[in-house]
Amino acid sequence: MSTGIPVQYFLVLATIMFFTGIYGFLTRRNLITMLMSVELILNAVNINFLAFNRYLYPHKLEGMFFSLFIIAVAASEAAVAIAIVINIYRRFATINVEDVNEMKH
Amino acid sequence: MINFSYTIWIPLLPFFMFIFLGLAGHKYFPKLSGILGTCGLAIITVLSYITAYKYFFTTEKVDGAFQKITAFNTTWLQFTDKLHIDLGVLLDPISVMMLVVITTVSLMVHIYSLGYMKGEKGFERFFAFLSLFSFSMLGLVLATNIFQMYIFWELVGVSSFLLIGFYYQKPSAVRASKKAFIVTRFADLGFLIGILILSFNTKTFDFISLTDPSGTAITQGSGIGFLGLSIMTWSMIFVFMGGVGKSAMFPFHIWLPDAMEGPTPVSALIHAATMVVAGVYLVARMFPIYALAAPVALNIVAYVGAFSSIFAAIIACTQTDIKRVLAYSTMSQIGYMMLALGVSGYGGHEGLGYMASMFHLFTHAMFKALLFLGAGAIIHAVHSNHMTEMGGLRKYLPITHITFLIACLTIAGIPPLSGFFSKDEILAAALHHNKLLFAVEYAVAGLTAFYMFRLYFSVFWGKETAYHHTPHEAPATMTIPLIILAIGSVLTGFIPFNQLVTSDGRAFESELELMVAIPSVLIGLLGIGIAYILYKKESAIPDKLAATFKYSYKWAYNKFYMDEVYLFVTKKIIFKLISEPVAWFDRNVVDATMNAIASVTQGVSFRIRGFQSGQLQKYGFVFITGAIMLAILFIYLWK
Amino acid sequence: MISNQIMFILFSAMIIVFSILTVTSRKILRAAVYLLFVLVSTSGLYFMLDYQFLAAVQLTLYAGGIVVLIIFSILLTSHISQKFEPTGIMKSVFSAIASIAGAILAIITILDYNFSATAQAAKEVDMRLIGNSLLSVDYDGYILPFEVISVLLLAAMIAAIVIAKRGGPEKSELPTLKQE
Amino acid sequence: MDILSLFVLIPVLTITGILLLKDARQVRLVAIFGMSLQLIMAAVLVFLYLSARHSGNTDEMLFVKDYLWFKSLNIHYAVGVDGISVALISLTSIVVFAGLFASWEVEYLKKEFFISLILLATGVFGFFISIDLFTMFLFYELAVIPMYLLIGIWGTGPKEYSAMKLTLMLMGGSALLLLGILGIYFNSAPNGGRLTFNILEISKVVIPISAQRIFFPLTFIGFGVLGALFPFHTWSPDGHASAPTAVSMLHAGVLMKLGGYGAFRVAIFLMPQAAKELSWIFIILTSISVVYGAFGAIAQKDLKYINAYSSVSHCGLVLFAVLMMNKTAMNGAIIQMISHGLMTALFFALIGMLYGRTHTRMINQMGGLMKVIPFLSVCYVIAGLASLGLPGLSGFVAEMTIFVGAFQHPELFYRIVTILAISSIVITAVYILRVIAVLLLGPTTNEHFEHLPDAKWFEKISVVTLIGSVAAIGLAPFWLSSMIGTSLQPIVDRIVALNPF
Repeated sequence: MSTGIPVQYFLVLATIMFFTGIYGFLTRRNLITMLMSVELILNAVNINFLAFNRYLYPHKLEGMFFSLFIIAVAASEAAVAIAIVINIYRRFATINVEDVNEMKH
Repeated sequence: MINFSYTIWIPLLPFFMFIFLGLAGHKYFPKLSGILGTCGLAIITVLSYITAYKYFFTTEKVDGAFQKITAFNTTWLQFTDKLHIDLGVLLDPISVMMLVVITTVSLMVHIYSLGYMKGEKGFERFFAFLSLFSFSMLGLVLATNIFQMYIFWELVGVSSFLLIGFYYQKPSAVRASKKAFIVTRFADLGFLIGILILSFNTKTFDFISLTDPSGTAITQGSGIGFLGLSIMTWSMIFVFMGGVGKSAMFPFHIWLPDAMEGPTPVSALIHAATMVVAGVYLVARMFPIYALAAPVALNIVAYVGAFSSIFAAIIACTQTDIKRVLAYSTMSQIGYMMLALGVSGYGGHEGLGYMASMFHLFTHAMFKALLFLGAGAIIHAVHSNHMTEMGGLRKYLPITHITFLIACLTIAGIPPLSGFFSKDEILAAALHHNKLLFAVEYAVAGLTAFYMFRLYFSVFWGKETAYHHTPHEAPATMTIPLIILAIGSVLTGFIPFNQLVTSDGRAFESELELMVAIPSVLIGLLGIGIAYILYKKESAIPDKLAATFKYSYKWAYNKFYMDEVYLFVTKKIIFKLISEPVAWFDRNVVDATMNAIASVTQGVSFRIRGFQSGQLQKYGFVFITGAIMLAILFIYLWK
Repeated sequence: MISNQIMFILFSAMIIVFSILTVTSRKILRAAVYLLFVLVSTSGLYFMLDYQFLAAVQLTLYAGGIVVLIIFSILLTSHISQKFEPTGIMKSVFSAIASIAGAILAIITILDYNFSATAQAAKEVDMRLIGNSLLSVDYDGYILPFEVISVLLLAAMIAAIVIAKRGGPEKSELPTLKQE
Repeated sequence: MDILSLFVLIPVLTITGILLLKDARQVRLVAIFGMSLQLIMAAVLVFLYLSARHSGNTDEMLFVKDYLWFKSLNIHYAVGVDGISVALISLTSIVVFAGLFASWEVEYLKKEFFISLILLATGVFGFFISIDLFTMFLFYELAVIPMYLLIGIWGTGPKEYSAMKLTLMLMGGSALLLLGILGIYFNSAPNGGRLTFNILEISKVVIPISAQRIFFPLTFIGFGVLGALFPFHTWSPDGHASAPTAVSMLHAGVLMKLGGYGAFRVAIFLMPQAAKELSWIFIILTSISVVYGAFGAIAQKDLKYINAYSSVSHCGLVLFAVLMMNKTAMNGAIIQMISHGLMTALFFALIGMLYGRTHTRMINQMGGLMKVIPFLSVCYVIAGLASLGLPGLSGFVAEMTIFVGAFQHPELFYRIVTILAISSIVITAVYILRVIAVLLLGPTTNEHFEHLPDAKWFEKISVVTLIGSVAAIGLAPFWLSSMIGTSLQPIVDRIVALNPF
């Protein structure tokens, strides 16, 4: 299905997605939206893995399994992160990241 | 050879007495300690007399000369193979003579103090200090080496400090003691440097090898030069600086008048008869080096002595505190002794000045102690130091009056009292050496007679003064020493010093030189005469004279403003210009630099701490920027 | 061929547009929905790459699980209608510069690099193979990562429960470290 | 039997004993018991040492014990003493003993106080017995650390500031020192072979001169900071002023001696060539210390500051003499360490006691105390006289040995500098007498002071111990001087062999 599309296209797409995620991570103030940015980043990585696997090493499955594991990790990460967010919300009554700076100094 | 090893007990006995009285006296026998101290001193006086007799009359002379005998010697501290401090007893004519002087005067002072200090607070402390002083002074004169001398030199300094400050609740006494110590300490610095230079070149501290006229020390030392003078000369000049301080010569004399704040017996013992002549003794001790290897230094000795004697004599004419008059008189007389040493040569008749100096030291100790003790008796009776508050005391204090008169005549050089003989020898020695110094000493002789009789007439004659309570003669403990010393003053002039104490230990002939003696007696009489006219009866002439020579009088009265100069140097220069800036510098520059280092570190760390803001996104930003930078660096820039 | 390319362009466009909307939208719920779109489009890409299983996982886990989780937590912590304060100009500018620079750098590198594919035949990815590989201890097996992930998931589950459980000191009792 | 390790073991056991105590009242008894034992041990050590020497044992170090500790770096726990260490160990035991009696009345956190104090003493003892550079450094640090607590917790005035300053400056010194020691270590086998920290082994080889030039200044300044080398002395006034009595005593009396001892035993002994080359710089610095400290003391008003500056001056003299690198001057340096240790401990003890009564240390607020508290005042006068170098007390012996030794230096420059340093004795006299005059003599100025109690029995023990030692050295210096001199001989031989004059 992927014939006619060079691998670079996928990689460029993933790059753009990745840096969009980065941008979001750096600018969003809300912890949940930051979490979403992280999901974007992970997705971009997944795309890369799969593209490489498909184009460069089609006889192997490392890329795919890695993506699979990343999805698993992302899921657990999301679970824990959201638990933390809820806890923070309880404690500080906000999930604005700039107000949560108890770790300062 | 006669065994002199017992002489070690002469200094040690007072030392143990000091420890004993100092530790136990206060608690257990405050009353008895005076008697104990006096007894101890009496024992060593007897020992000293025995030693003197044995040394001068029973010890065999070698080659017609008295030998230096090391009666006892032990190494106290080893520096290098050759340099070591020994503690020991060296007997030679001058040390034996000093033994006699010190023990005699000290014994008199002890007896006198039994009466004078009776009932004072700290009676036992006083005697403990006196014992300490006797110990140190005896150790000083018996020293076998120059470093031992320095040790005891410091110890007499500190005993003097303790005794001047005996009335420690009196601020003036405290000030005076401090001043005495610091001024002499400064001079001792010179002494120490002198010792170091000397020992560096000769590699020995020992007096016998240092002063051996044919020894290596003297023959080698004149070689190496520095600023035009030989090293030996330099070292002798520095050593003499110590002597200048201790003997209150110009310019280190300022402590002596103030030292009169101490109890009067102390003034008699330390600041008239014994400690202050230590400088003379020091020069006499090192005399062969001065005479043979460092003539320039010897000349300095002569001029310093001459200047001090006339300087002090002029000031003495204007002072009104009797103890201060006596103090300046002491300074003047020590100037005489210094001068005598300075004009002396080594050996035979050349050494007349040396002999004269020692002779004068001896007689001076007697009559000056007598004068001070007499002054003490007067003060005891009148409760004042000031001549202006005295007058007509001859009726109340007959014994004091007679003995005081004898002392005054002695110091004025009236024959046949002892002062005449010794002063005459000095003048004769000066005449042969240097006419200028001779003329100066003539003037001083006249001045001396004048101010002593000024003192005598104003105190015992002069105006009739009303006293609060009738002055009465002192108790026997005080008058007996006066009488003994008066007898001493009269008779000691007949001791044949030219047979006993000479520069090279050999006797030489000397006779009275009438050409010198007659004018000196005349000038003495002239001084007495002037004093008689001015002060016998109450008269206005002195005030008029003072008014006529207003400025000179004022200068002399204020001791030529030497105190002020010193005050300026210490307060303004040392304290304000050195110490306080140093302290300021330390706090505000050195310490501030250290603190600045600390603050910079702290400041930087505060800055760095700002990075740790807890802002997750800042961390992220820095991380990502950093990663990108590194990527650029490693991929594109760092090929 | 062409349809492929059209599909790719469509998916990429959706991904890029919705990604940007996700990170810039000022309403949090909308952001979540945009994220959902991105994830769905991504799974479309997976289909294009012939990884059907992964695409399915992506759809169920991401689009179904995580996004729902996110939306739940949004509902728990914010008002749906709540609008964010706009991000500080400086912050967004600097972040944008950093991101764009990074992106350009990466893209240049990618375009510069000459990717060379192997000539070996592609492996057919079917469910059986995936299952065997995951549980195999052979050279090609992934049993160790599989176990690790399992443990991780378990740990995450417990952790999420522990963290989210009510307890611990209240805010007022916290030591205040902000002195400076 | 390993007699030297007992000097570390006894304090450690004492500390353990104190830790185990339930009753705080017995703390000082245990502490004093332990430290008295230590004092006795020191006396035994002196006796054993002298009899060993007397029986013809001419080894450089006696009672040597060596246990391998870290094999990979060749670090040993190696101990051994010569006459110098023995003398300094005796000094330490005396000062610690007196210090405990002087802190008899500490009530606040008594247990911790005595533990820290004895811990400090442990470090000092360990330092003096070590002949392995690494162990030496370890004990050195062990001695410095409790100081921070002792000043910071039990001090007076701006104690946190002073404690911080003191510790940081000493730590800065240690940093340089560590560099220096490592430098020595890595150059300890220039001809191949195993690197070593052992001083005796290093002294058998010659460290390359290029390395010496780098590491001598580091080591010397490192130790010099502790020995109050100008311009690194400023911790001393603040630190001493804030420290509690016993700590001032120990610090000025003993800890500052580590600097002098180390400078001599490590810096100069191991690197004599660089020492000779660079000595002129440090001679200038130390002469500045000597004179500058004395002038600084004149302008001070706080008793402890006066004494701190005086310590700067006296400790400067130690380093000064060490740098003269001849036997007499070095002998003088060691005697000066001991003499200054005793004397300054005495001073600080007395100042502490005065402060405990009058609650001020400003001399212009006091006056005429001689009449009120004669015992303490007389002791103060004796301490003062010892400090200004009165013959018959230890200061004189030390200073004269230094001056005579220093003046034997063949180069004129050194002799002239010596004369400058000698001039400090006058300045010393000025400030000492000033204090005595203002503080003790004269009329009693403040009527609150009319009824101050004189010394209590434990204070008397403390003071009399110290005065006794000062006077003993002053009256009979020969045995001490010859004990040190014998041990100095091999060291001087090495220096002379490497630096033919």
